[in-house]
Amino acid sequence: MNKYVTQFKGIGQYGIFMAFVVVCLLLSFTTSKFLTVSNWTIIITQVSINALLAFGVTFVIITGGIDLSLGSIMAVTGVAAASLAHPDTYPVIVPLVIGLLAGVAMGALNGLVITKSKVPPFIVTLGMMTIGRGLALILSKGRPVSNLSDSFNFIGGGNVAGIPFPIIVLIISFIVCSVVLKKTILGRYIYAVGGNEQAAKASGIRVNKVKMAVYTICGGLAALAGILLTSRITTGQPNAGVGFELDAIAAAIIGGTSTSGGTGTMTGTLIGALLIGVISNGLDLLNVTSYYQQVVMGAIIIGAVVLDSWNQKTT
Amino acid sequence: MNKYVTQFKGIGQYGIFMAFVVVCLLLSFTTSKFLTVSNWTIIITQVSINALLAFGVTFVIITGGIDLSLGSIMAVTGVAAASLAHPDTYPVIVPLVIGLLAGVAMGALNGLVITKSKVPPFIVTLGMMTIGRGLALILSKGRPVSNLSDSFNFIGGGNVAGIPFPIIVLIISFIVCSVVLKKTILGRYIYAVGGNEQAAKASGIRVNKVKMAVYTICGGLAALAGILLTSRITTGQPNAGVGFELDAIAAAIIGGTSTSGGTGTMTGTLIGALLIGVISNGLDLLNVTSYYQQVVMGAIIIGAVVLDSWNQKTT
Amino acid sequence: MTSDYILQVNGLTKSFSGVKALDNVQLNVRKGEVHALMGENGAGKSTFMKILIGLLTPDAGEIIFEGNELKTGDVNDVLKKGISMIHQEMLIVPELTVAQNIFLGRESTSWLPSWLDDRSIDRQSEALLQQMGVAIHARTKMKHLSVAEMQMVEIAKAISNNAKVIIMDEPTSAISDKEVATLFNIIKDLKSKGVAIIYISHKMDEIYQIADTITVLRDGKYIGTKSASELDSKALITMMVGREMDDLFPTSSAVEGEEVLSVQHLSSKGKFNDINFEVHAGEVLGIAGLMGAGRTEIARAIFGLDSYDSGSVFIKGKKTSIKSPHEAIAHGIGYVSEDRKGLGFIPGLSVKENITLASLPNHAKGWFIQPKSENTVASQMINDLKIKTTNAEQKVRYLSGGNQQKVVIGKVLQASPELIILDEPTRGIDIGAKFEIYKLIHQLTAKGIAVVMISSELPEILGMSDRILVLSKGKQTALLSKEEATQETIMKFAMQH
Amino acid sequence: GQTNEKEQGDGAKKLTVGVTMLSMQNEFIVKVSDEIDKKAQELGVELITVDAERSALKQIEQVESFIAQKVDVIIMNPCEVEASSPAVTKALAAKIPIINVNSATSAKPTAFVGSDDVESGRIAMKFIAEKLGGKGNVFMMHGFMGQAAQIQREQGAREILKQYPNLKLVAHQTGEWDRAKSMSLMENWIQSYGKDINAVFAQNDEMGMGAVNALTAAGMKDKVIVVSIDAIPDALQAVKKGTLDATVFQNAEQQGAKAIETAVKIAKGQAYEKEVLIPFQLVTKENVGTFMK
Ligand SMILES: Nc1ncnc2c1ncn2[C@@H]1O[C@H](COP(=O)(O)OP(=O)(O)OP(=O)(O)O)[C@@H](O)[C@H]1O
Ligand SMILES: Nc1ncnc2c1ncn2[C@@H]1O[C@H](COP(=O)(O)OP(=O)(O)OP(=O)(O)O)[C@@H](O)[C@H]1O
Ligand SMILES: [Mg+2]
Ligand SMILES: [Mg+2]
Repeated sequence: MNKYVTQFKGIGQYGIFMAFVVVCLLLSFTTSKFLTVSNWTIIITQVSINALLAFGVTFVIITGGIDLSLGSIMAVTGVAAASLAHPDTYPVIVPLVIGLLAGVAMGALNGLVITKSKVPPFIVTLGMMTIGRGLALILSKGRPVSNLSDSFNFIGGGNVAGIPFPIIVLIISFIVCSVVLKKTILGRYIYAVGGNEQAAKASGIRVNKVKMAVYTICGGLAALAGILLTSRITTGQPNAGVGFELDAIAAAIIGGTSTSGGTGTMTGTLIGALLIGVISNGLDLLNVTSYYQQVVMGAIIIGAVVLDSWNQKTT
Repeated sequence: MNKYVTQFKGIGQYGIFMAFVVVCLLLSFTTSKFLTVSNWTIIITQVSINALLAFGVTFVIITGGIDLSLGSIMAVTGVAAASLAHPDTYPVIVPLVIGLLAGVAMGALNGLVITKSKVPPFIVTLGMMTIGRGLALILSKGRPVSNLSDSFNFIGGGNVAGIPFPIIVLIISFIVCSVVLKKTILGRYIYAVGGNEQAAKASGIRVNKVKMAVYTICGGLAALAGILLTSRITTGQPNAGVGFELDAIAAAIIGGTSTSGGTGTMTGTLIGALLIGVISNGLDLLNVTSYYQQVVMGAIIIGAVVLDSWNQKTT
Repeated sequence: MTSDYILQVNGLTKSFSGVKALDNVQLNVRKGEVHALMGENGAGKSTFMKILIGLLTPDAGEIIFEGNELKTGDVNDVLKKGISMIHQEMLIVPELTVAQNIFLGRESTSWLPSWLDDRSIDRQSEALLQQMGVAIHARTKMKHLSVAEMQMVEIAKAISNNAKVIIMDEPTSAISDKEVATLFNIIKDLKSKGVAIIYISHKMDEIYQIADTITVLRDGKYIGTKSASELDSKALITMMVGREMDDLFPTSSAVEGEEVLSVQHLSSKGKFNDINFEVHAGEVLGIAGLMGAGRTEIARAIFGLDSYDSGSVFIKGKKTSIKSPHEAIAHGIGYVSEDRKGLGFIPGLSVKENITLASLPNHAKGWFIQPKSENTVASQMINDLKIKTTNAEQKVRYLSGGNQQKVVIGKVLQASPELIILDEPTRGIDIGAKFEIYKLIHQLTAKGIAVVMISSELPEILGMSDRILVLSKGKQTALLSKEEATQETIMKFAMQH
Repeated sequence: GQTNEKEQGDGAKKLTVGVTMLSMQNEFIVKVSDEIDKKAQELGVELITVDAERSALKQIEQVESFIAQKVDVIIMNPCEVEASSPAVTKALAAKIPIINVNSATSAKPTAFVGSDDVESGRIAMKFIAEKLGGKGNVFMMHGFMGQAAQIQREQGAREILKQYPNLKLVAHQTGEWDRAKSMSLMENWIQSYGKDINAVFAQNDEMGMGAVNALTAAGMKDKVIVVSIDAIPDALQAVKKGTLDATVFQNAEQQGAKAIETAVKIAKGQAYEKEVLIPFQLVTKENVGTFMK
């Protein structure tokens, strides 16, 4: 009986998957352009940046936190990397590493303030959002940093065996994040801290270290997303990524991560990100006028999650 | 002795007030223009819109929810009110009532979906944010609605006995919201639902009704803010209020409302909103260059809350 | 002589916002002994133990473990050195499985240093639980367990740590006699291996069954340490309470009135089946059964917290279909849940606010709460139930476990019900307060209120009930009169199927 | 000319044009878009119009989607000079002609229709300089920092400021293109600088109107010159009333019409102009009548 209950929940968890399938089916019937290889390549490439952010923020939300600074971290990373990625200056590894380090450092700073001061993550990362945006503008003097090397631009624009490089990055990140969450001690501690911080503490888990880890990872993934973005638009934009954090958080929550902490999966988050991507793509394909697009987009997202929650109730 | 402890807690709760005083003192020393009646009249007028939103969202956050649709509700309200407020058409009460009803309806819809479907408030109100923005654009055909009657423009721009009307609205709203939260049955239930929803239910509280109430009130206050804004800038802007929800939520959290629900006060929220307003005003007075302004703004907000949390630890 | 002691605590002091919870407390624990720590609700026992395990830091004092001073405030270090603890308020992670909870912080890893090997912990947990004789699946999520099952998992967790000192803070508050017996066997086994147990409980009989030494705290102060054999229960109570106590079960003066509640053929799939009973005004109906018998589920169904599949509930002869606690309260039903943290109180609200929560409209004019009326009933309840709190404005979060329970009872009483369902009402309540609650139950019945009392403590069931309903695995196996009921008959029916 | 309407001949198969606009929440852009719509209907062209919501990334994705849908021509109203460039490169690589309307990208498109934003900054600041007789304190309100229009309008304004050494730029801040934000900013400046404010250059009309509101409320409007850019109806009204001293007219109708006309020409293989520059015009009280309908 107990076993039965646990297994059932396993499917229910991906209830949003059913909603996703429904949306895809609807789109396939209404536009012939939807279910093509080229369109799906585009969808997944487009989704990759939001998905990377969403993976990072999933870790954070499972611990019961939130990260609003993702978009700004992307901008700082992008500007930093771009200024080192002009042709014939440094090898491409330099902007990559420096960019990633910038993101990791900002994430770690978030974690440090949150664990040392007990200021709510919402405020700390909202502050970091503003600070980061300012830093990106200062670093770039308010101007886009362009003229980037071909090897740098390959990251966001290139193909390997016909597969766009961002898709490859997405797949690898998904596997790594899933493994970290499900198969490692850190992952277990992340669930424990979010599920019951007191219990985690009483079990000898160093809660602050776990929190430091998730914000740092989240910063690192935001940096990766920032580099992808910069390379894709071949410019380091100080105002890149504005509002991206909300989409990333939405993807995670649509995918079943609860803001009260303790639950969530990377698969769910991936489906959440894909759902948003597919709706946005579909509405463009159907040529829905832009004002109505927003209304429809909002309604479908709520509808999909309602479908999911009904689904979970009946199981 | 016991009384002593409780009193101490009473002040500790408003620890952010000390941080606010520190920021004000610093500004008074650095610029002589800060501590003048005319400057404070302006600060409070500017703060009034964010404060109204923050009062509404404080109710919501205390129940453990969140509302991201505030900015969009403002826009819908503003556009709806403005299109009925042209000179020599309807009496000024018509745009006011219709605008308020629009906000109340959107808030109630938020509440309805949240209580009926069990979809997380984050997703429902994020969806409503997108839907509302679309509605505002549809209603206004993407164009600002201008040419408003003088009586309508008085709401945001007029004075009564030398006091700007928005300040009067702010004070009345603050008193009403404080009283509702502290002195009425609804207020008590709001705390109970956020503090422990299951226990509240087991105490006979109709949790869904309480949630409906807070989202509806929040929508109404957002509508009021939307009308103030529209009247202040003498146009109904379909893209008004973008990002205002984050500032409002920040004000509430800075003021001590916890996102995990069950705690928060209107006084705290008011101070939170004033703190943000004062910093923004001060940085303009000091003419800090705009890139650095963002960095300083973020740092001061985090700093103030850190100060607050230290303060609370020591008491 | 000192080498004899595995753990020595001296001069331990701790205050919360100026109020002293512990004042210069001491404790000396020998290897292989069961050392009982006794005291009334709010005496400071849990605070003391939380300091030992490193969850709280003391203001002053030293802790010597195996001859070395123990670093305070570092749980991880304390656990590694060999002290573990069963916490009074269950510290579990609901979304993780039973095995994952048992091995939290001590995960098995395989080929990579941080690569989880969940199969190994599943296997070990399964074995451990089987050895303890509890039928809990290692891969069930913790949130699907009943409170009693959670407590068994907590016990499993603490003993699986191979600790040299195990602190048990009210380990039996949520389990029934059968599991208590299991626990005592485990304790005996641990003792023989030289493990020291610090045991906290408000159940006197337990103390005399297993304790070797008893240390008593009162109001955060150290009162004394005695060998269990040289301290009889009267003297122990006097040490704890500071005065002598009367008989535990007061006599009732209630006369049975008309029927208040009648339950007919009540069934809920997988929970309980064909339940029939009625309760009269002025009567106490006890419900006994083993852990998981379905007692709580019946109470929840009657109170409108859960729905049921078939059968009917009559209140004063009128058939009702109660679908929410709101309706139940309107019908004059009150419910004190066994899960006080989950369903009982609002931690962030004050004692006063919790007490009036279920009856707020009675203390309001229109929408507005009348502070005077609220304050009056709150201080009355605090007096009547002897709730130990700094004042009525104190947040319930900061009360000791037993006092939180009293607040919950106070809240339900305030709603002036005609029928009260008490689910494990004296869980975690000290002996003095228990007497107060028993007295209160009789006061209620004397006023013509009907009482349903679910309890896993047989003496309590026997001492208080006019009739006793016995359940086994969701089925009703007996409805005994006061005269028929003995410990043996109840146990017989509770295990029948 | 490898598109498939060749076989069916002219008019048999409608031309499909993909249009991606910077932001449909901007009144000026909406006007351009409306004009494209209107003209497209006249010319019998099918349009797919999408809103990039100010995100260059989104814009690139939309162009990618146009490519996948095999539209005949793409009209792009770029979000960014640099960041929207990959869209141009991608379209050209897929052999789909792309026309930039309103503002430029660093990658060269098939054709460009629009005006040079730097010029608008020059015109506005020049008006201030002349009004103040080359001497006085100037305040500048930026758009959203780092966006192409902000950068170029600032650049133009600063070019003129260099020519007038006695014209002092006392303070400049972002008003984020927003009327409410710029109104608060102006109020704060009034507190700080009071009577020392001689002129305000706002990089769009929304912010200009915000400044006018604040100055009017403070009773200072007649002492301070306010100039902005875009010539939205509100601003034209204000110029007529004399509250806004000047705005710079950017011809939305012409930009939209010329863009779709050029697109059709390209698709049909007719001759077309590679660069259609539509001049800015200064709007003051004297000539405002000609801009109002
Ligand atoms: N965090 C806290 N803040 C303020 N007071 C506290 C806090 N924790 C405990 N107290 C107070 O300290 C005293 C001791 O509490 P403790 O929980 O140790 O009692 P206990 O002996 O375990 O009681 P019980 O038998 O009811 O579990 C109580 O008066 C309680 O109200
Ligand atoms: N949420 C749940 N999901 C799955 N099973 C549950 C859930 N809640 C309770 N159960 C199971 O239902 C059975 C009955 O539980 P219940 O709490 O009614 O027992 P009880 O008789 O009150 O005993 P006790 O209170 O001593 O645990 C238990 O076996 C428990 O495992
Ligand atoms: Mg205790
Ligand atoms: Mg039970």
